Amino acid sequence: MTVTALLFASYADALGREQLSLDLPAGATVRDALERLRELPGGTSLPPAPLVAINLAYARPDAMLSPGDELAVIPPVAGG
Amino acid sequence: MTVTALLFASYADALGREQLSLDLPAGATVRDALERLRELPGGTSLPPAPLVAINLAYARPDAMLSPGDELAVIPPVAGG
Amino acid sequence: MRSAIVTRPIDLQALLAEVARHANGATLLFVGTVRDVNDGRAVTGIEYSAYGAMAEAELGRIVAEAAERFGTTDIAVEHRVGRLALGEASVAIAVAHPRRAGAYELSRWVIEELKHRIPVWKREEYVDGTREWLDPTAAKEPARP
Amino acid sequence: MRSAIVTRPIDLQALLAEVARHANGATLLFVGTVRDVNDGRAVTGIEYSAYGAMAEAELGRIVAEAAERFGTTDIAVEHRVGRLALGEASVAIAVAHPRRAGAYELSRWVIEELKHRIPVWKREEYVDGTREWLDPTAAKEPARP
Repeated sequence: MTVTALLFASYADALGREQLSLDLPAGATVRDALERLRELPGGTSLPPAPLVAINLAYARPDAMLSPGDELAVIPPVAGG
Repeated sequence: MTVTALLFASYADALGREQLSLDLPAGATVRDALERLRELPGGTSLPPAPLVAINLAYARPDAMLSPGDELAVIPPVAGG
Repeated sequence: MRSAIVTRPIDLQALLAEVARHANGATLLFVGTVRDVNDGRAVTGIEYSAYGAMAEAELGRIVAEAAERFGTTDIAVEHRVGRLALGEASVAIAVAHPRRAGAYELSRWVIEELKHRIPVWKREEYVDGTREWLDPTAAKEPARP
Repeated sequence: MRSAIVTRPIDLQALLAEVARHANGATLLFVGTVRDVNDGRAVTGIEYSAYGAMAEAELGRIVAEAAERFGTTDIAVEHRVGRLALGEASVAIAVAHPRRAGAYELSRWVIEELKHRIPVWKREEYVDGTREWLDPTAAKEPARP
């Protein structure tokens, strides 16, 4: 299946991109997707357990992904 | 000596006036002035120990008055 | 810092401008307005009256104490007197502080002191045409139906 | 109630008007502004960036939760993104409540949730021309001279 990964702020700087497609086996979790991102150039600078969101809502690392999901990897937030 | 007494809101309504002069003996206190006010028509509706101010600052019932002082008898405040 | 008893509508934008400084990260504006109901009675307006000279003096003392206590002079307060219609602002407190925690504590401190200390009274006017001086120290009457 | 991520200056007067109702006795406006110093470094501006769609969604969830928790829908929030100069408002929260205690608690609750939950990041720009993403979870560096 294919999911869209989004990167922001310092994470986007580290990996040099803001968006990419990931091909993952059926049943893959957030954790699996993060492992794949860590293999990319600059990917080792992602922390062990970053905040993530699936389809605009925060999700846990063991959440299962579905085809077409939007998975966002979220640096420490600093709004306000 | 003469002091000016000021009445406000419900106290002014009760005594039918907002300002009057009181002739008091030298050394008179706030408490003495209040006794004098209670003898006036409507004066019995003043509470036993109302808030008072001398010359724009809150004062205690045993504070001594001086000639020319402005003594204000202050109903429960309700600003804001 | 500045405080005043006024007889005209309060200009909120102007109060905010008075406390704006680049060292501040948080600005808080409190506005007290005339409510349409109090203790279950329908209110049509409020007449605010004050011992003007002392209210100005006491408000100035509160603001000076707040400045010392919270370490900022970015405080502007106005209390309006006279007859106010529903929804009109009777009091506005603008404060600014480097940090939001300081702004909230400062703002709350000023409104509580103001409510307890400044010689201002209000006479509420009710739909039945009667009016009454409010006494916050009086025991509440039983709730009306 | 209403919340939005915006790219234009926040109109504070408009936010206040949105929460005005005659049932309310207390209105509180919180404004977060860009400070000229952070952790001892002179700041010249901040670039706010957001995961826009999620920031809108999360802000909407915060406001809905606040409405339920505090029993009022008189809440209007805007967070601005893009490059902001010193003193400009990055966030404004207008709330109104029958009583002042409720207004203060509600306002504070919304800003704390917002700071912890909405996916917004800021890159500070310093007088020396450098710029840096802020990480509120990072250990503070030792104070600079």
